[in-house]
Amino acid sequence: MESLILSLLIFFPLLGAILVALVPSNQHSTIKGVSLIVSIITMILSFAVYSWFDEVATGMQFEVNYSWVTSLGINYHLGIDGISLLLLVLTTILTVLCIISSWNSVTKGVKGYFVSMLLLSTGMLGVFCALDLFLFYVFWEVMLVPMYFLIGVWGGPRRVYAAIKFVLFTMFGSLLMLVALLYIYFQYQAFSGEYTFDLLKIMGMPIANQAQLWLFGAFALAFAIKVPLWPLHTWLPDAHVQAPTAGSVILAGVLLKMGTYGFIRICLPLFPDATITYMPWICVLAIIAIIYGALVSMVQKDIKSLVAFSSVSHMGFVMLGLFALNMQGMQGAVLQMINHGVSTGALFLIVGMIYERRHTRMIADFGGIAKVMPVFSAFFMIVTLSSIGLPFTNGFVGEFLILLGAFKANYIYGVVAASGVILAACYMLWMYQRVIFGRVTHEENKKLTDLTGREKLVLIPLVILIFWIGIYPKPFLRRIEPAVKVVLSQVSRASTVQLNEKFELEPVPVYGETGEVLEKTLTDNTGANR
Amino acid sequence: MVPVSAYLILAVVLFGIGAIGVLTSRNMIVLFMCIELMLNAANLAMVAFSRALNVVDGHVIVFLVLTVAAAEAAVGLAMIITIFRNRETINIDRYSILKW
Amino acid sequence: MSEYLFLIPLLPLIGFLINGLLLGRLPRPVITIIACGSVALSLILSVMLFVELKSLPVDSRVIEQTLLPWISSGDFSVNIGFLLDPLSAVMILVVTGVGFLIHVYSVGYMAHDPGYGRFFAYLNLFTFAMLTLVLADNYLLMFVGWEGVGLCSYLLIGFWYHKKSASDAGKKAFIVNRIGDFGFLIGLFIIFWNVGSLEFDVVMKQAPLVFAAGGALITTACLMLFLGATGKSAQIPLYVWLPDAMEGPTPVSALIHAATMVTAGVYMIARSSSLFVLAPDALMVIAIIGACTALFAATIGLAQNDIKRVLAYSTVSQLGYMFLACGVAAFSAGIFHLMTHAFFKALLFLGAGSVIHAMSDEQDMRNMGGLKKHLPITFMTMFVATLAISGIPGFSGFFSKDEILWKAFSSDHGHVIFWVIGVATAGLTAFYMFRLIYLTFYGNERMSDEAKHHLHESPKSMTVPLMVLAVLSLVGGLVGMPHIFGVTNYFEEWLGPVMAGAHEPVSHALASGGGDASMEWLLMGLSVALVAVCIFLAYYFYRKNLKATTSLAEKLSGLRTLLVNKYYVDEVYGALVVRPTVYFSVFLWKIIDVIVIDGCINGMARLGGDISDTLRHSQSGRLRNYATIFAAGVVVLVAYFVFG
Amino acid sequence: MNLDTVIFFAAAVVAVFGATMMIAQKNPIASALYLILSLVAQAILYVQLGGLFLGSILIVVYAGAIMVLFLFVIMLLNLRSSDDLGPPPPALGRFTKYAFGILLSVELIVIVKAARMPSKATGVLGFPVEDFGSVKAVSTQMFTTYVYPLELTGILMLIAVVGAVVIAKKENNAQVSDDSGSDRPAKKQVS
Repeated sequence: MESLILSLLIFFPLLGAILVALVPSNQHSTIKGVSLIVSIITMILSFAVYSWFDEVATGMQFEVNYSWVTSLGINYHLGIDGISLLLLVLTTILTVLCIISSWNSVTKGVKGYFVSMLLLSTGMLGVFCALDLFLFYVFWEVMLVPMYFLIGVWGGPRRVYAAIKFVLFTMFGSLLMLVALLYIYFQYQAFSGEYTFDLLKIMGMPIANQAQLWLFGAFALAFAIKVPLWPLHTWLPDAHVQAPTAGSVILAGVLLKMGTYGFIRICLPLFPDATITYMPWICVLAIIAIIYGALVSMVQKDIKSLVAFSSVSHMGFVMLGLFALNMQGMQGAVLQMINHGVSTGALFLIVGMIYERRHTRMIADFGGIAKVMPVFSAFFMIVTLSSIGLPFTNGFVGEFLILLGAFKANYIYGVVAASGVILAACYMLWMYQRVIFGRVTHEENKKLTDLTGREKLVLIPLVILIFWIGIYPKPFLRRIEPAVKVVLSQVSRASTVQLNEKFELEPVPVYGETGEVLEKTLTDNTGANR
Repeated sequence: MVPVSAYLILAVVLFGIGAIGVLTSRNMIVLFMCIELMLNAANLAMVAFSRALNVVDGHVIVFLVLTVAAAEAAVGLAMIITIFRNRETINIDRYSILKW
Repeated sequence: MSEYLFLIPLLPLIGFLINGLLLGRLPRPVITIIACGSVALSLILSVMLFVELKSLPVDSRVIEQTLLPWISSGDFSVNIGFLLDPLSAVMILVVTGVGFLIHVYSVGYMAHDPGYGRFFAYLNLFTFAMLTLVLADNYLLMFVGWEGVGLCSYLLIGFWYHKKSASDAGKKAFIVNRIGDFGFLIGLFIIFWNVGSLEFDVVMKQAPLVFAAGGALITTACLMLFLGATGKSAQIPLYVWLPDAMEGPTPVSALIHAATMVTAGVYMIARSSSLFVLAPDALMVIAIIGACTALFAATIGLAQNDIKRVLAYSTVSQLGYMFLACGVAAFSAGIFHLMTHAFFKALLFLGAGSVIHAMSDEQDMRNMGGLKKHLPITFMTMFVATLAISGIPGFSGFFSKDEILWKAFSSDHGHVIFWVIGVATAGLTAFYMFRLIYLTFYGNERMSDEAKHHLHESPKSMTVPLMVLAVLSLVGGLVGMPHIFGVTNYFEEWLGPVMAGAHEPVSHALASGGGDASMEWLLMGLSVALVAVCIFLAYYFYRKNLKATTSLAEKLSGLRTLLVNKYYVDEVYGALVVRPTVYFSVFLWKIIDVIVIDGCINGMARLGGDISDTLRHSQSGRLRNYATIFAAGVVVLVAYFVFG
Repeated sequence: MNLDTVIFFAAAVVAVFGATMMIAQKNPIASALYLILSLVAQAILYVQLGGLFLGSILIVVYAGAIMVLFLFVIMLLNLRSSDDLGPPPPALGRFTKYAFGILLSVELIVIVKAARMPSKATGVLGFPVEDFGSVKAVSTQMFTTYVYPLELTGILMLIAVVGAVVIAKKENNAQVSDDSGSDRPAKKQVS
């Protein structure tokens, strides 16, 4: 059971999608019901994974490794560590909430919508579990398709532009990634005589410095577009604004994380030298993203694009944390990935709720909502505070650790990035004030109804998570820690290590069955810079 | 004593004339006939080789080519008739709807 | 007993949760009982723990309690834990004591407000955050309280959110505080990466070992922490939010913006005294900023007509006093003034609230006057507070202010200029406070007839806290009488164990003996004399001879305009910081994002499209053209493969 | 100059002449007739190369059946001359087209000249091989070694016949014409 659970987790939504596809198109409630049940079961499966996960063990767990395309050395290799684990759980939870939230808001093409949601779920879960680069790539591209339809079919007025922009951006990056992937594939063959896409095996291969720089660049471009790192972010506001609520939630909550996840899973361990070389550049870009995203979001007129630009800012924090290359920064970054999923997801849900009522997202169309929708305002307030990183909410823990780490890496990074915290308060509170406070100036707003039970049901789990991570983040941090240690030890393989703390290569990368191979290659090839 | 290369050169010349016909002819039926000519030029080369190598396989192939040419002529002419019915011309340059 | 320490902050939190989650569903008496009861229980617990702490031997007066691990990552780890030592004991007494009184006062003040439950929920949340701030045993948890009180301040300033000015003020407060918090965070980072911990006891013990005294590192750290303090405690250059914060309900102004939250910066610096004594340069900056703020705010206070704004600038000024004390390393004097200030300033605000309540929400002093006979209790208590803040001997303010002035003069870090500024501020304070009293309670009744008709003394729930605070203002200073009075300064002694270098100035003063004592008498006399003169001037201008005021005002109209407009600081900030930021943001969005980046990307897409558009014309649809190209291809390929 | 050479050159000249005239003629009927002429000359060459069977087939099937079909179609469509083809295309385009055709031929001739031909190929009629190219010889091969291609060709033929009928069939009902593409210009039925 334990070895099967990941496959089950990944493919159960796919099964559900097929099941939903078999339901006649006009039976809306059946379609919704089946989708909801499938997503809930998936969520329960992810909880099972969470509870069976050994929080102190180093390396991958629940590994399965079957040959898929034997002649090309492509394996069906799955496995998770603490980082993937949290992202899996986040994904399944957000999927459930999205399905509940789109209960009434989707009226046309209901079947296609829910099939897309479930397919998307499979793609995302697959990306977080895949340990074979080819498998990773497959899932990476698979999830693009349903997202394209979610934006392009159920989106706003400029949905086609947004969807195409989203797909072209991502494809542009992922094709370069494919090239780099093939290069690595052939390099590994030249190195060990075996054709394989297995990430864990490839991690043992030393790559020449120059090649690392190019490969890192290719992978980083693909991931940076997803993150999105400034200046590759312009697809994000369009996609977010045009996407339906659930699409925005998944986009912000999970898809963006795939970029940072790619960095931490592939870029850092595979190309340690390039990581060190590029670190200042990426940190600077991340800081620009933090400030830039915050400033631009301050002057947005549309709530959704405001949140979208705030995502740019927040993901800048994550990137900064990752490339601080120390324990605090990286742990903070991983936690912030979760946090951002929770709080920005909640923000998009909230915007969606009010959009459903008013069919506008312009800040100027609101004002005085607190009077008519007190419960809504309270939820909005909590989520806003979490987004600006108030202590005892989740945002604080992540941002604090990131800034702590960044400050250690280079105090200038820490200082400049911390100013983003000020700006976060500016744009979020200004928006909150204009939407919630003041007098009710528009007649339509006087008739707004407060949250329904279903909507509260969607928001309450997120609020619980917000406070849980904020007040007692230990369970999460403890699960992240071994995984981050492994990544750091991989990075410290770099021939030009400049980390403040050197992570010793104890037999750390004990990656299940492939562990021996890895260790062997490591000891055989230390310092062999071809 | 005619060398086999003479037959081949003749085949090439016929083929070239056919090709020029295909390129220059604006009448669809003439164009079609040029294609037939090119096919037959190839057939001639085949027969010449067959003779030179003293094997009869080339003949079989020529036979098959003739058959296929017949089939092609049948279908092609049928299409010409249909197209002509729609447009009342057999000027091939007018059939440029499949552009851009 | 000590194991119940965590209940002190927790009780108000529970109160908040009950009132907050059952938003407005409870009947008002229940809300009242929950809100006031929780704070009252905290107060009782605080007193009991204070007694317990006092019973411990002087050197071991520390009660610690760790609740649960909070954040840990690599070698960074922080717990949620509480620390009760003499310093925090004073603070929790002030917070719960004044807080409880203000809760009670609010019952009457907010009685007719539709947001009654919400108000008390926020108030309880604030009490929780403030108690967390003062009880925290590490910097990060202190930061939690620090931000928490900022949040509550935001919520409470903007309590009447339908007023744009209120929500604007709330937002401004939060953002300005955030600027300070930014400094606080940087300070924390420097401390952590050098000391390796954020626990107070570790930091205080390790700091002298890891930081070179007077070094750049510790100076930066201290200045960054102080930046945090300027935000929270409204010092130059970040004081601008506090006057605007008067948009909030008056009890809020009393609790948050006078008695407790704004003093958090002073508390933090006193708490970090071991660090600050290592950075004399930082101390000097603090002293200068404190002194300047004190004088600067006092001058603005002279010309304000809104009763609450006068008090707000007075608060800024008094906070400057406390920082002046901290800046001359007289931390316990700062805390002492913090405490007495909490009493009399809370009293002043509550009294002003009582006036406003009676005047049907009129705040402009030009429309008041002659209220003495209508509001006797309010007048009496406010008068006591005015005497206290002016530093009339015998009242609490006198002792604390005098101690600060003396330390500013005598301390190793002090200077005679600090003393001069301090005394000048004291004089100005006395002047504008008596101006307030005269304009409000004496003279003609300038209010409209309708307002006059509604005049009434406030209900018991409001006057009783006033009276209690008046008593405290009267006697609160007795715990810290100067040595020259021949009595022990209990307050300084009590704080002694936690204050770095606390003994040093004292011993210095004692060692220098009678010469200094006579100097102290002299200085005290000078300051009291100046205060008396200023009170007389206020009497002359605002009671006796109002014509002189107007003629004077006309003569000094330029200065007056400057003061009324608060030196145009808000406008300058708006022009130099806020508007450029917004314009720059719009530039980034409209130009960089939309035109440059998106332009590049859409341009690339358009380029591809244009190229395809050109190329597609080669697809003429003419069969013979295709055939020609095909033939050309064959020719070229044959040429390449056969002859090439 | 033996008979072989004379026959070859005579047939070759006729074949080339027929082909050239075919593309030079404006009237499609004349073109078709010249093509028949060329094909007959080629059939003679087949026979000279020992392909008696194939030569017969070429005349019967090609010159006979297929070209009749062409003529039939030309007449069915009532095409007399090419004056309805409009003005000729620009000279440059025509020139390139000739150039490519000639270039292609030249290249192929160079290849043929450069290639080493089988030695037996010197005499064609001089080496009469018994039974070469007879019906028996060809059909033996056809029905043994090449039986599958033959069968496939047969099927192809069948499909072509059916297809030709379907394509050429007049569209009688409006439904079909609706389905067969709305972007075509309005259809003018020729009866």
